[in-house]
Amino acid sequence: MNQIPDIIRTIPLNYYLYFSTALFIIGVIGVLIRRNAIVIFMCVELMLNAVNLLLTAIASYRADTNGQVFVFFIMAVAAAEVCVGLAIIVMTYRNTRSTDVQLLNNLKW
Amino acid sequence: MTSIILLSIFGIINLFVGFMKSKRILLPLSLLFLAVVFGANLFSWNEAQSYFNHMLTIDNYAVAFTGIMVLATLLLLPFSQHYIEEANENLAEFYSLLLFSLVGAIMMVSYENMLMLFIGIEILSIAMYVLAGSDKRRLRSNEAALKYFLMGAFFTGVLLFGIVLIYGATGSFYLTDIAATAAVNDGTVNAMFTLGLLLLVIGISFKISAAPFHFWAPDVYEGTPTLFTSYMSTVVKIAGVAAFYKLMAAAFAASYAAWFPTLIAITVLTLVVGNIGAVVQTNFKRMLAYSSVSHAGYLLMALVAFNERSDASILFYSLSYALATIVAFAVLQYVSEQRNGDETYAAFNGLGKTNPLLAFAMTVAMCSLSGIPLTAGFFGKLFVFTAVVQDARLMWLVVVAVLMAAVGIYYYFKVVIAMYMQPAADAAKIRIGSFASFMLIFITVFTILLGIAPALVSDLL
Amino acid sequence: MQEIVMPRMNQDMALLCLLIPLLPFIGFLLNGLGNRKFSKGLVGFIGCSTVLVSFLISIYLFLDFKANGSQAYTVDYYNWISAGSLRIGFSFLIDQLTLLMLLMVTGIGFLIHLYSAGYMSHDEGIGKFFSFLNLFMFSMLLLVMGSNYVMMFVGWEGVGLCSYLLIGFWNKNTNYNNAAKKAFIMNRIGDLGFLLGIFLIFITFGSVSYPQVFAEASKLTGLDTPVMIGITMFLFIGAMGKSAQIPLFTWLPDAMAGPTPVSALIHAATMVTAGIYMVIRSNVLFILAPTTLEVIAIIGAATALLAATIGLVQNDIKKVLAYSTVSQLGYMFLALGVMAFSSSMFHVLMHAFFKALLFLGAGSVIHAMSNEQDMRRMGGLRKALPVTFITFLIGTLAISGIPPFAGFFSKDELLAHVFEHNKILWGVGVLASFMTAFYMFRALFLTFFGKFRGPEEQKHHLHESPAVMTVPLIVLAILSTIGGFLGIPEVFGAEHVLGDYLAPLYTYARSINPAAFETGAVSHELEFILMAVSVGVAVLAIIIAYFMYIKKEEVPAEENARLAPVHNLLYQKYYIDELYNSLIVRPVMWLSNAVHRLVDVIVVDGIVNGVGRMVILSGRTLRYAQSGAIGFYLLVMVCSIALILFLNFFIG
Amino acid sequence: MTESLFYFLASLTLLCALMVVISRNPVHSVLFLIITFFTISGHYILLNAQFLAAVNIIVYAGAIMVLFLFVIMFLNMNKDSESRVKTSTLSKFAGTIAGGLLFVIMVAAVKDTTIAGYNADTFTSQTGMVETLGAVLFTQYLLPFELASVLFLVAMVGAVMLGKKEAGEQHF
Repeated sequence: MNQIPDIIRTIPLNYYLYFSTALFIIGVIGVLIRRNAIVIFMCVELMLNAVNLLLTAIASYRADTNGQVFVFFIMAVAAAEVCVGLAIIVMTYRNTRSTDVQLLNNLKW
Repeated sequence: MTSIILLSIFGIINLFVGFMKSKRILLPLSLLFLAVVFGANLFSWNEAQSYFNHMLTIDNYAVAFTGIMVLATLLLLPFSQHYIEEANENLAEFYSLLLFSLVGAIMMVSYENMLMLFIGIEILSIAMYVLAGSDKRRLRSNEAALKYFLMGAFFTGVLLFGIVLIYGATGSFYLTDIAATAAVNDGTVNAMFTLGLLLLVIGISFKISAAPFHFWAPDVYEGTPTLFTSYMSTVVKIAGVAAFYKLMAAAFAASYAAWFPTLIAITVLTLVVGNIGAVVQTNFKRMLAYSSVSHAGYLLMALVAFNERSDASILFYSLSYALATIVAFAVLQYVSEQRNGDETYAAFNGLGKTNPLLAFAMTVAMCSLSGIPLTAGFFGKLFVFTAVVQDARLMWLVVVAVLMAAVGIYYYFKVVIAMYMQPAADAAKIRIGSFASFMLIFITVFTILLGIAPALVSDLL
Repeated sequence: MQEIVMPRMNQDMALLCLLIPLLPFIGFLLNGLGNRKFSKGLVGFIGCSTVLVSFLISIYLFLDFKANGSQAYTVDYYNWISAGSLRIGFSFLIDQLTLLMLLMVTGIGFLIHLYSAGYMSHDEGIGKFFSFLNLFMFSMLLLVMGSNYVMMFVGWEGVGLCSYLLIGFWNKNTNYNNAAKKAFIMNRIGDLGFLLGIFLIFITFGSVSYPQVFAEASKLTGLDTPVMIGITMFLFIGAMGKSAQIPLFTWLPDAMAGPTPVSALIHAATMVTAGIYMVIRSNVLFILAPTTLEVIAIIGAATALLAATIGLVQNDIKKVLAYSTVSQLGYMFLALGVMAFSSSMFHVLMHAFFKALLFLGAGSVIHAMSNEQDMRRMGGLRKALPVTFITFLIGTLAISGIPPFAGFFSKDELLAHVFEHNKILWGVGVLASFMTAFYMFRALFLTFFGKFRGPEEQKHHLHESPAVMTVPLIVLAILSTIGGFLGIPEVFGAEHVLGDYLAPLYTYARSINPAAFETGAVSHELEFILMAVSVGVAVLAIIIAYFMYIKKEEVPAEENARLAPVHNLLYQKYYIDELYNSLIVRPVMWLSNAVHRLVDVIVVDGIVNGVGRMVILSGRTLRYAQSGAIGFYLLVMVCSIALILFLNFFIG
Repeated sequence: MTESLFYFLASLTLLCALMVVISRNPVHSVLFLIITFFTISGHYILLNAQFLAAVNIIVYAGAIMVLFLFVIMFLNMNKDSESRVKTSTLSKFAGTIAGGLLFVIMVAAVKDTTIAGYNADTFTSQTGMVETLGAVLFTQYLLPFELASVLFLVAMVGAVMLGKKEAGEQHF
């Protein structure tokens, strides 16, 4: 019953921290270098997943349910965000026929 | 708690009422709802209580900020008349989204758990992404929505990463637990804690458009339909700052040394960028966007001061700022609508002659925003500055802020000069409904009243 | 000094006190809201009568105050500001200084309102004008009556706002933007200082209310502590801005773009003396910081001299008066710097009389000349405008310090105090006084003597102003003549009415630094000599002016005959005069021009414009950062995050 | 064994995540993202968080990614859509450098931190099970759970409002 999973015993929690940070940063870089709104948005999802992963890892290591419940809420929020975000992207596409964010610079200065 | 429940229910009722053919009932109904919420909220005064396993606490702080935010919404809704006149199909959705987003805003001022903060921010933000793009066929509105959304989602990620790191370091999402852990460890638990704290500060700074995370604000404010810009720059900003202060006071008071240098740098940068940026604008709406950045700076000053006067100063400043901003955006909305969508200063030329009321309300609002005495804004600034100088070492911050306020007067008075000194290019009188005029008068009188008797509000907290 | 509790808390008195500022405010509301519907007469009536009633109430308060043993009291109305430990009441402090200022502000204010009713009668915006003027009165009264620094600041900002509004009143035909902008920036710098001073006072004493602050301050020991120097320097920076001292003085001459009554009321008689009022009010604090006082004295003397030299070459009649105002304000600060607070107040009062008179006289001239302000186009106006001429002459005599006119007594007393303190500053003061007499008489001669130099058709339009304008002139002329008897020097065996009256103000200050208030160090002989010197230089200046501007202009014979003795005496020394002219006057003129160019145009304007340009430039740069591209925004923000984290973790 | 599984999954995750960023075709990005989500679910299973692993696949890989894919198909973007205006190498370079810098700083900041790991005495392997989570979710987290419904309502109303066709609006 109270068997501690191998992974928790063998892998230090710090590794998960570095791993999640790396995943997070890949998301950040993706947001920075891509210009397609949809891909940028996918990279944001990547960032959120990095957060989820770290949260789950910490919660699992400490056998704390709170962290896992939080992940659940992050997923819910992410779903809501995707729903609105894609609606906005589609709406913009209708007007501009593009999802390239670099072309959207009427508002400036 | 009552306000949250009521607002959720009223939002749904509004959606259903939207099925009816006539949209005229929606505005009075929404105003009534808001008035009810405002009244119900007052019953919680001095009756601090925590709900649902300490998920949120409705104390005087929460009640006061809820009151201001509901009041602000109540005051800016009457300026949605043009939507009614043009029989906008989505009117019910607009009102519902505003009511729902208030739920998020209230969560942000009463949370006790990071999860509540996060959900509150998200409810508010998602509603704002939608409202920013609500003028679907205008490219600028689309652009504003997309920009706001992409950057907002990105910073949600940053904010969450901060929350997770804090959780990792302290093992809890509750503010009190975090504060307890931090206090034991001398305010600095470990590097992970500090990193999380800084990311959290950055995430919220983005939400309240503090420099250097303000880049979205001018563009989004300009592109968003004016009514919702007004909402964004009042309610959203107030909720953000109130949440920020609550976070710092309840969870990170012991870690003052860890966030103070960063926050003070952000504050100064915000003041400078907001004010200097506003000077060169020719578009009034964009100027107001920059000015709202600068006001975030003044609000942050009170936060930086971080003493027993901070909360009351933030409260008073928020109220004075909200009143003036609502008027500014409302007048802008009427003027630009009836002058071919012109949002530049030139659109206001000769308004003093054609519409003395609009011009006067605008003048009072500008005086209040720039902090001229006998308006609420003066005391807002005064309270913030006195809160800051409690710590004599922060005198230099006040010097910067006063200099920047001086710059502020320059650009705020540009519109006053345009209204009274420039000849009217288009002498047509701006039409405005009688209820909206009444609201303008009410807000103006309220602004002056607070400038004469600030004690009405300043000692609530 | 000031009692913290009001000895006679009396509802009627409280109401009366409140009415003084409230009436002009009502006038402002009435005129501001109804200016389209009211007739011009009604507008003028509302504007004047409210101020008149305030004046009458002030007189009543004054008499009542005297009758009740001159006991200072505060009148509390309500708890104005209350935020945490900061509690500020909306209350008035009625004491000697307040009452004196009240009488001056409302009295002269009323006369100028009356005059404006005539002067502005042809202007369309008269309603707006009177509402601004009344708003100004309201703010100014708040400034002098308030019992704490915050109320003073509110009034301070209010008068600044009105000044800003009124400078731009005729924006159509003036270089409005620059003047207003300059006034604006300089006053802001001053306000910043004042505000910081208030904050520092609040930190140091835990209160901003005068009685408490002064009571606390009097307990301090040790002069020249850094915090006191800080407070007083900040306050003085505020005073510099409002009272146009070096380096913040150039806005005042530019402010002459406004209507002349405004120049008289705001930019000469009342608002610009707010800085002096503030220093006298805070005398306890300043006594604690002798270093600041030294700085004040030096800056005052320098301003007096610099402005006087610039005044020598001005051709615009209002500019001459403006520079003379700056110069006289310099005198007042000089007196404050040597701790002669009462003398400074005396000069404030006298200056208010004669400078208001001079400005209104100039206004009358300008009115008659159909808005011509250049003295080179005037001349010989004394026949056409007899009343204006006589009163202007009295004003000129008064400002030049010719006995027995008002300016003689105040300036003499002031200079005597300066002499006691520092001989060099006294020398500077006398030199400035010499120049003052010279340029004032130059203005007088150019305007009223000689031949008319304007266009021919205008000559026929010349007319004396209506009674509504001349009556204030006459009243002010009488005051300028006899006002000086308020403060007859001791040597004449009379009591110094004003000095004795104001003495209770300095109770605290005296207890801190008794030495500063000891008088009589100057012997009577010396005092007579000093008087003789100042009168002598004034007369000399007048004579030189006479030669330069009347003699060389081939004045008519009968004028010559009347002035024959003087004329003959000097005629033989004519080539000395020439010599003087080329050796002294010319270089001085050249220097004065150069100083004007250098200090005024290059340094001060340069700094002011430079700051403005810098702001705009950095704004432009910021604009380019706002490129509209999400990618760029995010890049900058991510870099900022990286920078913040880097600084926090790896630096410090 | 488990250790190497961790390393394998972690490298796979990072690799796929990189491919999401690098792929020029959005459809490929989506597919790589789905693989990423599966590998992350694998991590969840390793961490004994079975419920989250299931939810992650259902919600993310199942619902959200399908939505993405749907929109991409809908907008007919299966070709390289970024080729019209060429992204400057400079901006890509700058973005990568900035991100890399941030990574180095963040890792360097926390590298010496020892994070409290597991406590063998109090550890319970039931944490990630549905009944434990459910109990917590519906007691302690009841309020946020209910308020999440407001969030969904907002999202729903918003998406419908933005997505629906108005009179006179052009068709796709």
